Amino acid sequence: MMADTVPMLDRGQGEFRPPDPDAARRWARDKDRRLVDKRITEQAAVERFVADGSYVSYDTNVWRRGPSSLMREIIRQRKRDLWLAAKFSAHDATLLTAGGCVSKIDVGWMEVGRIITDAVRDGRVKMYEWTNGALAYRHLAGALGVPFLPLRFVGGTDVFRYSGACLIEDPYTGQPVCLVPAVNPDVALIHVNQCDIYGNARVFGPGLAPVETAMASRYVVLSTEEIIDTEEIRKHPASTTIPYYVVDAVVHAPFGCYPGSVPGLYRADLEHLMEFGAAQLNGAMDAYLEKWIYSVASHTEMLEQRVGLAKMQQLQADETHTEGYYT
Amino acid sequence: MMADTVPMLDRGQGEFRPPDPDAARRWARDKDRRLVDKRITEQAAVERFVADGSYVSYDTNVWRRGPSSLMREIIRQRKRDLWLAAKFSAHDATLLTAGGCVSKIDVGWMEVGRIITDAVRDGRVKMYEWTNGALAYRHLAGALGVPFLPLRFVGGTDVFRYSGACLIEDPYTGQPVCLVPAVNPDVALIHVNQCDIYGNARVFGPGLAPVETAMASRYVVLSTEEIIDTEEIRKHPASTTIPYYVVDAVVHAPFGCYPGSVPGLYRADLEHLMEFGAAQLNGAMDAYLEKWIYSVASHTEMLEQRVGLAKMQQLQADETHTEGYYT
Amino acid sequence: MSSATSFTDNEAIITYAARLMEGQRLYFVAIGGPPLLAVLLAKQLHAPAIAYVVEDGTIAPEMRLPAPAFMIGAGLASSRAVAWTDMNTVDFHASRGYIDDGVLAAVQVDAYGNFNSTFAGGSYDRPERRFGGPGGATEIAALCWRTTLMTRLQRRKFVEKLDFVSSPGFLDGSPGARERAGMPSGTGPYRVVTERALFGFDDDTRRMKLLAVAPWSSVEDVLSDMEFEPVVPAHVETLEPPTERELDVLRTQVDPSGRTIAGDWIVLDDSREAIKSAPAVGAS
Amino acid sequence: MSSATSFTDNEAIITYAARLMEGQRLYFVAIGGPPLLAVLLAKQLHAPAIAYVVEDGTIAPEMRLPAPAFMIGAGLASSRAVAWTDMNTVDFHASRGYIDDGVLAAVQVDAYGNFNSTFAGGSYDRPERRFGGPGGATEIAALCWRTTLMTRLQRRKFVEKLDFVSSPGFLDGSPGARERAGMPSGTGPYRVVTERALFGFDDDTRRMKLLAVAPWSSVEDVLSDMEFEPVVPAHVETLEPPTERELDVLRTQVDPSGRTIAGDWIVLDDSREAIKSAPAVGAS
Repeated sequence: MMADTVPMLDRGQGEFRPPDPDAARRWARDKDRRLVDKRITEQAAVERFVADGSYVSYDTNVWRRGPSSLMREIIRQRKRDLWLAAKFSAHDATLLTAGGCVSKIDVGWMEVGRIITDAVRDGRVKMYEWTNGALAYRHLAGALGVPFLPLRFVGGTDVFRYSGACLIEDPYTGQPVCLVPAVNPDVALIHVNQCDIYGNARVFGPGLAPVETAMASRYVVLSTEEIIDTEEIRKHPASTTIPYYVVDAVVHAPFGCYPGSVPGLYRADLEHLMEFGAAQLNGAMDAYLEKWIYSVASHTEMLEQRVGLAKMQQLQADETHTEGYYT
Repeated sequence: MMADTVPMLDRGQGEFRPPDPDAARRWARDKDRRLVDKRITEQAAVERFVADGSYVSYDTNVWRRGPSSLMREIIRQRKRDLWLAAKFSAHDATLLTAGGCVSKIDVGWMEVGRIITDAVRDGRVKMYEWTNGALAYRHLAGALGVPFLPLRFVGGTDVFRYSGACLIEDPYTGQPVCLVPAVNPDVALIHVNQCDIYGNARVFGPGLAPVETAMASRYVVLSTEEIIDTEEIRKHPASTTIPYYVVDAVVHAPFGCYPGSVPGLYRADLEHLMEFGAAQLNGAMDAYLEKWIYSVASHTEMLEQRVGLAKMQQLQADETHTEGYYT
Repeated sequence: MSSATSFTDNEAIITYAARLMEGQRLYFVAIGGPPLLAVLLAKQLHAPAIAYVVEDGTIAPEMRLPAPAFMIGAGLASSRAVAWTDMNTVDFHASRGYIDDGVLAAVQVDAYGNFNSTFAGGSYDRPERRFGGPGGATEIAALCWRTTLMTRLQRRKFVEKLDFVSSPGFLDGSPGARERAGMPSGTGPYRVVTERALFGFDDDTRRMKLLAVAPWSSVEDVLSDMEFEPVVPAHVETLEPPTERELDVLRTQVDPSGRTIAGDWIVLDDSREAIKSAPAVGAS
Repeated sequence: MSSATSFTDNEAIITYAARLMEGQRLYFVAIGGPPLLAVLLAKQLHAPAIAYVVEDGTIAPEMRLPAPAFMIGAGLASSRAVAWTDMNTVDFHASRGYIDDGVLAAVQVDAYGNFNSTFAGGSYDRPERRFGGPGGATEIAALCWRTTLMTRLQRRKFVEKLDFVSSPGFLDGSPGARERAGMPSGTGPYRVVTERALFGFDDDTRRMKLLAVAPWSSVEDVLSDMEFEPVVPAHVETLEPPTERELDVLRTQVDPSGRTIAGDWIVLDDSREAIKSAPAVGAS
């Protein structure tokens, strides 16, 4: 039989965004349930839905099916003091840190070079230790509208000690089980393969946690390779990943993941990734940001003036594998 | 900051299958990970994987995309003392009760007539009060390999009092939150649209909880309308609902949901449903069971000798809506 | 719209429920039954933009009418949805606060909008009538922002004490009772729709409150068919009978099979007084 | 198979890890990196039936080789899978007990198989080197039945005390330590693979145990590159160097880009003594 209290066996000491399911419900309550055209520019989307200090969660990352164009716009608009959820991040966190946009990072995994290392050492950026799975799971808790979820990892590590997880005695089995707090980001940035003008979206291929991230977040900004007709959505309801009523903005962004890949559409631009890597190694990141972000007004302008049609066509031609995605 | 103990505010007094995630893990550990041909007859599947006293979870139900042929085989083999998870059940529970196979039912919703009412009144069948969502959620907990999950309903009702749920003070928000125990059924019976010989399965259309039910259960028996090539599975990995390594048996069962419908393939046989209803009203259920189950050796024989090709073709022809399922 | 002179109690209940529905809200209904029919009727009449989510995971379908006879087993009922998910997923959406209104059928209801779908009469262990259970009603009534109940006005249905509290209203009616039971704040019962009377809930006491009465009925008539006393305001509205147009759409488009709308006939004379007939064949 | 005379340390590590893999087991690897290459090598050589699950939700893919250069961003890496899911789903499968072996790269490891991928040197607040974090390693090491680690044998990597315990081995080595921390029972570290030595874990003490040493090395040589003392049994096996066939498949099929297999060269003379060369260009 169950006891009158549940022992709290251990708890992490890390700072974390406190869960508040009722507040998250109020966000949802106030959204428009009607089918309204949500298409806006990347500039308007970031102005409206990303504020200084926002907790930002993106999916996947700048290497694969991530909202690279939206992250560049965040840098272009010089947003400040963001708290990132780096659940299997790539060099996105480095880029945003180089742009001076970030002050806190919940870390699962991310590409780390001197820019992150220096920012941490100088105290400009504070890290909070989690894991990819723990962060994906915290988003799931947020998506379920519950304050926490139990899980069977994280315990016993320094990740646990530096996190917001806790260890309780399970009232059913009497065995120790960890809990992690839900996270409900201020804004989700998700790059999708297709969606309609209302935000009914399709994500092709394996992924990180696009559904959990969208469902957990206050604002949901989609960038999409392609805008399709709602009739097509209604013909194949099983293909929909995210329903319109959670979506706040739809940004049409072909090559939106560039320099990363959207599997089935275009390869990653390895030259560009090497250019980025070299810029970081050589302390030339300002020049990189100037060239690829500040000196161009938009994603489209970057594609036209920095990438070029020939390169874009080459990256598409190189992506010979479309099976399961578009065929 | 979090307290040293978590107050247990209230708890249900119902009997429930105690969660044991480590035992469920051992079931999984001992399954064959190789791609082996799992096709067997409905008779062999029920003999091997359904024992007297088994906790049985089926998905969906005898009215829509449910494993009707497997449930009839359970009655034919006169299994006893089963514990059913009636998470949006239909007249399946009535049928199995009429066959004398059932002693316990976790109730979300099910069709209830005099057979269930009498069985409960006579004490032959004991009910445990849950809801559709609570049962689907308990299966989810079982599928996640955790002992419980928190949720924000069930509390404050008599369902709570008669169930195995409890109410704790959430260590993160300090607010009351309910927990329900995981359930890991002994056997899942799931009717699918398509699968390969290894058990990589596709379920079309909205559904109850086929994924959670398969992932939570010790044994997973699939009945399938169609067996498809593994190459087809690998061409469209996004279409797979259940991966082979959780599946123990594949039973080829065209019209396996009869008299119910598999949307996109065939309509429900309303005449048959009325025959069933009349049999229950008139206390003629023994004759019904004799005609449809005991007097035929198999599902195929029932289709041939009791339903007939003309009726089957009619039910297929009547299912004019295939959009989103097969087109 | 010309008001009808004969209709069943279920037709009246479905019609009144449909009138409450608004195009900018998202509704949560079970698979089949009067609540789904009310949503379909509202979509055909005044609120075509209404979106609804079904317990089986169907999100915002646009089913082409006339509706099939056996909705619960018909793929058509899920057709032209924007997404097909599953039961847990739509419950998550409700838990997250995305679903505005739950609409549910109740067997028995009390003064605080708690309701019963488990058993009636006798005891829990030896019930006179055992029902199918709450199904999804408990989560829908707990997680949606507002809950509307549909039931007939009968003394054995509007009771002081439920035989079994299957699904939550305002529980004991005390402030914060739902929150103390683990439910989201700001949620609760909104309307109770019957064939003769429409109820809301008193903001202060959370007790059921009479809002409108059908012309052939009266406050006294309504109260005489209730075990508990609802709040009765000074002014009670008139519940206009179903119109010919409403019934026409309901009978020809929404439930052509007649399975769900069948019930006891209400026949009105010229002065809109009711002359009840015997229960119709197939009345539930 | 003729044994090779020159290969990188990473080639040796990947080859030895591949040799441990069995066709009837299900493996869990991160997206890209040496563990994935080891699985691909094993599938090409002795265990074509091996199935593996990737952290991104890819289940049992059958990628056609040669592998792409930038696996982490390549759709081809997920090709011909039996299912495409997501990160939480594959973690659920591991939590449920369906995934036999986690194979992971470690930056720093201790005597009980705990490992670090967070920072090295300095303090947590002012690290000398900050790494990318555990990624999925913590859940994989907690939830799979067995964990195999891949790392180079260096004194700064095999330490008495980790700078940071990112992912769990046997924790403090006491009986039931993992269970007390909330992890499933019957799980834990299985092998640690380096370019010169293969380790297991002592059944009684759960301390790392030397199982095999490369011919150009020795027990003394191995111990001299470890801060802690592993259990050293009376008999230590010989770790056969990579064969020409293994290296050929690894270099031409599994990592034709050479990005991951690049490392310090190990060159053997006729007596199979090592003559180390300078680090290769692009060594990680």
